[in-house]
Amino acid sequence: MIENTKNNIGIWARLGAWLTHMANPTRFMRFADRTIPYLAGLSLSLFAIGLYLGFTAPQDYQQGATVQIMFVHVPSAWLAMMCFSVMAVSGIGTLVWRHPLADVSLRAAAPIGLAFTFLALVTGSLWGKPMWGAWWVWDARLTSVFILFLIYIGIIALSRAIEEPTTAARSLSVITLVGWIIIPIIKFSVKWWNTLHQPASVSKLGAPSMDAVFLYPLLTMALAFTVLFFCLHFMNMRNEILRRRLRVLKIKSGQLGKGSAV
Amino acid sequence: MFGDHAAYIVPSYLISLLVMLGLIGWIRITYSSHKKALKALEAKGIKRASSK
Amino acid sequence: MKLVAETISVNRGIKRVVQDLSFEVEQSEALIVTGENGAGKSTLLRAIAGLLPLDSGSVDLQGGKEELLLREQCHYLGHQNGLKTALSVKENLEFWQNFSGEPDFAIQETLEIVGLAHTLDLPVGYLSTGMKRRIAIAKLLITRKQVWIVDEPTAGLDGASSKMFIDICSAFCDDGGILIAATHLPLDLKKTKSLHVEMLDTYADDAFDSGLDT
Amino acid sequence: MIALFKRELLIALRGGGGALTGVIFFLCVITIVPFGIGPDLKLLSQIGPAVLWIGALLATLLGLDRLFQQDKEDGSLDILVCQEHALTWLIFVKCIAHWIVSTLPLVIATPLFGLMLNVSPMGILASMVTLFVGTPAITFIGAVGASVTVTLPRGGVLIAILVLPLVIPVLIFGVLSIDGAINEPQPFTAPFLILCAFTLFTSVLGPLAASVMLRHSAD
Repeated sequence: MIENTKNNIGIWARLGAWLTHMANPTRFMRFADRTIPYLAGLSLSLFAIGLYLGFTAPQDYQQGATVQIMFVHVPSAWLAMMCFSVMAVSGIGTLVWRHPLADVSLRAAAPIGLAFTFLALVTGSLWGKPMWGAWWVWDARLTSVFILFLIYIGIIALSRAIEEPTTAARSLSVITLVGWIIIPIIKFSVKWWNTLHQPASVSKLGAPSMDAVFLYPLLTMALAFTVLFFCLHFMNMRNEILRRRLRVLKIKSGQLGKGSAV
Repeated sequence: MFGDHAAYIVPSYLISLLVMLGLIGWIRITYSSHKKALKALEAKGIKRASSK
Repeated sequence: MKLVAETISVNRGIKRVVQDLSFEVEQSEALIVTGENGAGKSTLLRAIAGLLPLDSGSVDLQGGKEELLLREQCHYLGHQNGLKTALSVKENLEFWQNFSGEPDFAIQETLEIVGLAHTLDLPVGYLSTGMKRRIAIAKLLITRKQVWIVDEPTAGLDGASSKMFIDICSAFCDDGGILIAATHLPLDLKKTKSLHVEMLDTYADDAFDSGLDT
Repeated sequence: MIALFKRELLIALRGGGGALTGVIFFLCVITIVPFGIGPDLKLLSQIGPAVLWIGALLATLLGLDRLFQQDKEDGSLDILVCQEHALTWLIFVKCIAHWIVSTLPLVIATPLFGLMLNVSPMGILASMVTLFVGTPAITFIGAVGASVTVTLPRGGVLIAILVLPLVIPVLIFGVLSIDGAINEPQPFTAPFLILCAFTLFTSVLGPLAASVMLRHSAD
């Protein structure tokens, strides 16, 4: 028992030390340069496996072939929420630890999250048409994910509007943390409102209510999406760091007056 | 292959592919344009503090 | 009681304005901050008043009230007056008297000191720029604070009013107050120190700029 | 704090129109709806409560950008934030004052507009109660938006983008509980209690988040 806690502290301490180590953007850039190819490769192979498993899966007796859409829809929705949570953690990183990369991480994640939320909405709509007979239903899950979509847009608009980096970092963190409240709402909306959308079927990991023929491809695809997200996130963080450098250099060289943004 | 629902399944995979490719493309283009801009500034003699 | 700043650094946006600055201001002493436009006098004063975060270092009021922060023990008078044009002079001053710390002078009395006793019930919107500034100066007197931080306090004031302000300041310092002022006016006080703020050519976003020292 | 509360009310009353703009805007929204969907009284009475809520929501959002902007412009904000009073508490008081001046008149005017939309007496009563309980949440959430955009010259539009998604749950539960009050099988208590909880929750979270933002918003 004691040893166990010791071990835990060790892990947290090591994680903390690593995060401090990464506080230097150049060091992070090097780390990202090294990891991105591996992440890309891993994601690609997971996609290959997931797609193969998915396309060879039999038809669902209720939903027919449309169950195929699930393999892109569910992972997109998962990423939409995970990305926002990554942003919220980054927000805490900015407000509490003032980690220089936390703000970079938050800004870099926002467009990716927006893209996947969009995907979740569109594929959901394509799935909903044959299942419910309508492109869009104002049920709880759809509506709350749509709200998430709007929040992403708001955050991106805000990040473009505020120019001064420290103010912007603080504003974005505060808004992201306040907006995070939507995540539990999305999660429990199906339970609370009891609407059309089917309840989560993978959540009970011990005894999934889903057949293994659908579960394995779904999990593989979810993993592939997750790895892809981190790959894209690192790539976009690299962009954000470069943008910051460019901004500093331009201000120094006098090409950029106050009032114009890079 | 997908039965009567191909009209819904194919577009959903297509649009996923498009969005992801678009995202990757956008990130890569931004990356190279930032790199280029940094190089151009360096060529003009404006250097980062560390590379003094 | 003295105000001690230890190796403070302050940024404005990504530009570094103050780098590792240390100074001390004793009781009854005035610190006059000078420097050219844009050198960062206002930024420094705002940072001391706790309105901007310090990038490093600390500012403390030694021997002040233990339970209060420095920013709670000082009057800050910036470029704006902090007056509501829709309210009368009396309402404005009454509000600040009730809201910020322990009352000192009575409102009527302070208005007499700044020579505007007749404006008591006028809305602030009716007053001229110089008169508004004098009301803002009166605001320093209505509650008792140990430290005054004033930024270009005499902007918009005529000669006589500036003279009046100097008298108010010297009375405050004689009474044991600490004054920090950014002004080009020769403040004729007993104990003054001056601090010249130089324009720096350093940038604070070094986390994104300097990177590793390779 | 009472001094601050009195000052806020006084400024709003002196400024004139502050309270009335909201009500007039509310009236505009209510009047436009029958033009849009036709003067079918039955349909109107059905969607009436929802229209009342949407109108009130938009009218509440209307004045939010001024919550801190005015204080920022005349320098009061600088002095307000460095007092010994807790900033969170101060923002809470400002929100309440703002709500009393700009939203309470809407709640009081609701019966009149409800009659125009042919809402049943029970519906009107329910609308008033839910608006009274729910709209403070909009102001509290709006305070976060206002604090974030206080440094921006044209923050008004941005506030709407930031705040609108967050207040949608308030709207949903508000309309749900009115629905529960009018139509028998639907429950009234459950959504109404959630609405109350939401207001209480935001009354803490909103000022807290706004205070984090305002502490060093100065530049």
